[in-house]
Amino acid sequence: MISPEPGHNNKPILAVSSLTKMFGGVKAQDNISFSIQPGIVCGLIGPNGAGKTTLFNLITGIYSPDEGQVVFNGKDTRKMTVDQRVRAGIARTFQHVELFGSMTLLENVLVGMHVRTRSGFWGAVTRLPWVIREEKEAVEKAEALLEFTGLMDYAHHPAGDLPVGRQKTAEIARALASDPLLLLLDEPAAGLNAVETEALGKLIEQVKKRGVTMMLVEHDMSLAMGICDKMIVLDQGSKLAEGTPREIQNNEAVMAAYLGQG
Amino acid sequence: MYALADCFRLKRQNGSDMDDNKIKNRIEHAVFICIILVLGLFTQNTYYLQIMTFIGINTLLALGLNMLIGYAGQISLGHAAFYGIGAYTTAILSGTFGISPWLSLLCAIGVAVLIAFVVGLPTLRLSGYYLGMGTLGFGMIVNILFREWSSVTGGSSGFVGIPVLEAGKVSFMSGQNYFFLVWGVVLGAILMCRRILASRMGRALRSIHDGEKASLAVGVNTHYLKLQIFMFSASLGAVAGFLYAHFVLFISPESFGFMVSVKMVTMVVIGGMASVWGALLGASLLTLLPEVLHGFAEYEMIVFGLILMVVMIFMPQGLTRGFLDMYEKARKKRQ
Amino acid sequence: MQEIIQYLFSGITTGAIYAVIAVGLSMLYSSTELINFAHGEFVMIGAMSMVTFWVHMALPLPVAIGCTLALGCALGLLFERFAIRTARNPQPIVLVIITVGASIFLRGTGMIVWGKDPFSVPPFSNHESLEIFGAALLPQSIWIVAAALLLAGGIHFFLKRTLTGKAMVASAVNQKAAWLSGIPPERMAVLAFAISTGCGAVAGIFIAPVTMSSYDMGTILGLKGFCAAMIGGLGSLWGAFAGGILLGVLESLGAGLISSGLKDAIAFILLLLILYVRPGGLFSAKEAKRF
Amino acid sequence: MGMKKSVIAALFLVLILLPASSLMATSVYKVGGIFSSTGRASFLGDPEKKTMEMMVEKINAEGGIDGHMLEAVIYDSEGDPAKAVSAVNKLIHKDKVLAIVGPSTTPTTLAIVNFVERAQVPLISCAAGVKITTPVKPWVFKTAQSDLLAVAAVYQHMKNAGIKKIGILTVSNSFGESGKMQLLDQAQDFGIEVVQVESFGAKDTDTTTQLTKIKAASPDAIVCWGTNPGPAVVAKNVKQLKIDIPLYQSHGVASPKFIELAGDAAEGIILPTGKILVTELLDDKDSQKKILEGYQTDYSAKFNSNVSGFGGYAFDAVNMLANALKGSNGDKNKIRLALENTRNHVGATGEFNFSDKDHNGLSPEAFVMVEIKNGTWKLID
Repeated sequence: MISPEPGHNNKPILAVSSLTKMFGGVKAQDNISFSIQPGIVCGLIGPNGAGKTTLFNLITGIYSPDEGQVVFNGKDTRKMTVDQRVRAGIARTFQHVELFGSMTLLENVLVGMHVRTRSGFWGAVTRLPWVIREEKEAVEKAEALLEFTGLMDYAHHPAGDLPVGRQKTAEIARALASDPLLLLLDEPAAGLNAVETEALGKLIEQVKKRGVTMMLVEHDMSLAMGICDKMIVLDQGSKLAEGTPREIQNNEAVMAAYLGQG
Repeated sequence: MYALADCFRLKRQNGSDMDDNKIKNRIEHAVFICIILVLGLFTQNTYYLQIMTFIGINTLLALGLNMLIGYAGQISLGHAAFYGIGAYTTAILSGTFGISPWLSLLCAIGVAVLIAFVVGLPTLRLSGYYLGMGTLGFGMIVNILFREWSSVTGGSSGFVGIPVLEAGKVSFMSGQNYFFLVWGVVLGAILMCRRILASRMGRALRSIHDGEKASLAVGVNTHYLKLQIFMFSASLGAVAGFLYAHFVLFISPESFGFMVSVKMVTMVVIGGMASVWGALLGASLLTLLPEVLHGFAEYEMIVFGLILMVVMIFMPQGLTRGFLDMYEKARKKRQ
Repeated sequence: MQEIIQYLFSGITTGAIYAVIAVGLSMLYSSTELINFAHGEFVMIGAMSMVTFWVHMALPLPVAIGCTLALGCALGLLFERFAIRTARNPQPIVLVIITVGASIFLRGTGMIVWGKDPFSVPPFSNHESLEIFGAALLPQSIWIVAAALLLAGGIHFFLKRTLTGKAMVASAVNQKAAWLSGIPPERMAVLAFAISTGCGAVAGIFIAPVTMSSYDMGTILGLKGFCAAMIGGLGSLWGAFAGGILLGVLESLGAGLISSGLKDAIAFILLLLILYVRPGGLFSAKEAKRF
Repeated sequence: MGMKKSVIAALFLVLILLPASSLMATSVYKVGGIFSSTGRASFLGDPEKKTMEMMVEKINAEGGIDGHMLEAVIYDSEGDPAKAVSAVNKLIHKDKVLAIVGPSTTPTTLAIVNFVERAQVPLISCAAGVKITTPVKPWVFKTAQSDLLAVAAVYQHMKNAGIKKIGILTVSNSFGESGKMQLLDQAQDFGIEVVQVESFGAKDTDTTTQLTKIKAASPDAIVCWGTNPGPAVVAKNVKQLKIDIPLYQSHGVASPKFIELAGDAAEGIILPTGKILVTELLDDKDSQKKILEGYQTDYSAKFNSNVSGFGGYAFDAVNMLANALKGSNGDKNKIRLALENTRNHVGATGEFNFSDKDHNGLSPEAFVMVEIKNGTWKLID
């Protein structure tokens, strides 16, 4: 429904400038700036506690920054609430799976579509034709997404009953349901075995083909190196390095940070 | 009955379980309507009709609160306030000012929804025990208002002079008429709740219960949604209050106090959270229990307290879930 | 002027009662994250046991207090063991209903044991009220304030300075980590419960002489205690103490200067204001939980 | 675990199936009773319930009424209007009683008035509220003195004592509120000015704030209108604040329990009471004395405790009902008419003279004023 404005493809989809966030005197984010071009996959790496998830939370609006700004698709997000940002096209997954456990997979994806549908209380009660139509279209779209992610067989299973691997994929399906321009994946491969990790890599490639820009936090370096077009390294709240995977691999500061940490 | 058979036939033809659910719901509604008709038409004894009418009123209360507690996962320990607001609004408007009760019903709903909005706006930002205490405080304040504003509410001696409901030539005085009125409203409320739950709004609501963090992250405006459901649940409370007021024709603050709020929560939790039929079961049990426990006389409180504790300790999901689990287990054992 | 001082004294008397109840509640919350809706009933049991042990059985005062305290702790122990720990799904709402059930059960039991009539208990020390600036202060009020201070101080010392106390706090903060470092969380919970209900009984012991005790006195006292604990900040002992005194004084001033009919409403209006403006309470550093 | 669950399930089934099948005996006169025998108003309901049970037993021992045995079906309202409604319908439609005694409180009575009127079953309430019998409703009677009379008795005493300005302190429940209304309404008739009006909660632990406020308005006397235990707290607080003006209490505390609760602080308190409290002090010529003595002996023998003034309401209600049942052959309208035509019935509470305009039938003489002296009651003329 929403696509990056055509002709502006060199304009970054996400521009973060001098972002700073304090938690009780500790700088969780210290003056971070970077930008991401549309259509790429950007890896976000760094040791534990480097501030990767905090950065995601700042971009999605769970936290508001003390200083600096996040510009998404040309718009300053400072005054936008979490749901307004989702509506604008930012979606995310979580490090620890946060599916709606008691609801079926299909329903999970339908909730993911929340910002793209509009029937409310009165729509639900009256069930006017447009509401029924909207619901039908939503279900069709959700089923298509499940097909796309290879989860169609589980559509009517409670999400909480699925194995972890499927749940991780299901979170991606739910996030895609909001037609995002930017998808933030927080450690999508954590807890997956080798086969699942490989399948995940393929899924991310396919999502990329759909034109969705992605940022992912990942510890599995072989996966990250394989799918990322660009990487940003954080350490103790500040940006350590930025560049192509190859550049990052050869960056001494990054080596030091990782080796120093052990 | 034919409709039922049709449903079964349809079921066999159609595989998808979305439709299966729809059919299951239809069967449930049909059975529910049949039961109401049979009970209403064949019960002659006013006492039993009256008990069933009270069950209906309590079911309405439990249904509304269940949407809030069971589905949205937000506790309210002051819901009797809305029950009272419904009752007092209609009592004052129709009793003191002589406005048609049907008009005062609309006003009662309006007042309750408005108050729910004003109170819910700040209160629903709290959670857990804080939300519990916030709603409890609200309930207490409203109850004190009923008691102290005696020039309008009749104070603690109660409000006398609530008119009998009438629609054309039908007077809702006899047990049977009122029984059907109340259960008609209950049926309407059940349908409404189920429609909401099956809709976009209902899914978002359930998602808050499962994980508010994720729900927020996928773009659900959780605060607004909670507020909406709080208002809906308040309006059902007000309708129940309206029905109570015009049934008993007398109201006093004691009927809407803290213990009534607790009783409402108990109905929801005992019956089974997040289940429409659980609300019905909970309301029935809590209405019938005192009648049954009457035999225990002085020991009634002890037994009541014990039952509450035992059910919650061993079946924290409520009786509906508890019994279903037991049934499943027994079936598995047999296989 | 003289009236205002009298209102303050009255407020402190009532406030100390709320405080001593709030301290027990807060203590339980800080070590188990649980709110016990039956707490008011333990206050009732404390007061009524004083009637039995001191007035009816004519035991010496210290012995009567000891027996009452033992009873309060023992009941708390049983309650924790058989109701709270057996619960399979300790969600807050389930625990709320269990404790509400327990409060009804205890009230019913109280009615059977002590009957429906109220009782009075003589004050601990001489009868004459003290006169300060022309306003009367009851000796028993001083007893109650002292009891509340001692309780808050004692528990504070216990939690912060003794090994068991520290273990209890650790177990509340992170049960798993505490368990890994060799603290048995179950024993900590049972201990916390026994102490908390003991506090409830102490509240009852000291309240009994200023007011009338009956089987149904607990509910409203318990609710006011919650308000006080919330106002001060759940989990903070000194907050609970200060919240209680503040609540009592404001109620008294409100009743004196505005209307006595709205006295009960003051507690709850104050509660709502605090929850809206500063959900963590006046004295708590912790943010109220949002998720 | 499975075992536990099934035991609980079984327990529930038993509970649900428990309602006892009611046996209908033909030659029995069934009468209903609704009292708040537990809950906040149990001090009223408990003695009333016991009295009714005792009376019915006694009437049956004496051969019943016209050869019919009496059977009392009594339910507990717990002081809750909704429970009272439930109970009244059960009595009318399930137990099919001929008449109902109770309930004990004004709100519970008002809640069921519509139902007895509709079903045309005589009701004799034991509650004090004036609203119950004004305006007169054909099927509703009451035996408790209205607070109207109690206030009149108090004011008459004040007038004689030359008291002009009073402060009033009432409990915030229906008893206190009804009392407050009467106190304010009748003040002018007796030339009394109410200078300060305050209230306290039924479970308040302290009332010094309200008393300080009243003291500041410098009245000649204080009237406290409430039921135990609140007024005892008030009495203690008055002593503690050294307020040195007469303290009047209501008939709501007219029981030995009050003296026990208030202790020394009860000394000098003046209150109106039914004669039941001071039976032995009554003049031998007093027509009520013998009846009261009989009631007290029976009650103490059966329940091993002293009577309270409140049980008397049920005593009178059952007696008048028994008289009305005679010759009625179970016809409810005949019972109603017989009740309405009760004249010069000397009961525990006073002398009843019902008419179609007065369904309470008591006169101010139903109250006597007493003062508490040396831990006991002393009659004031």
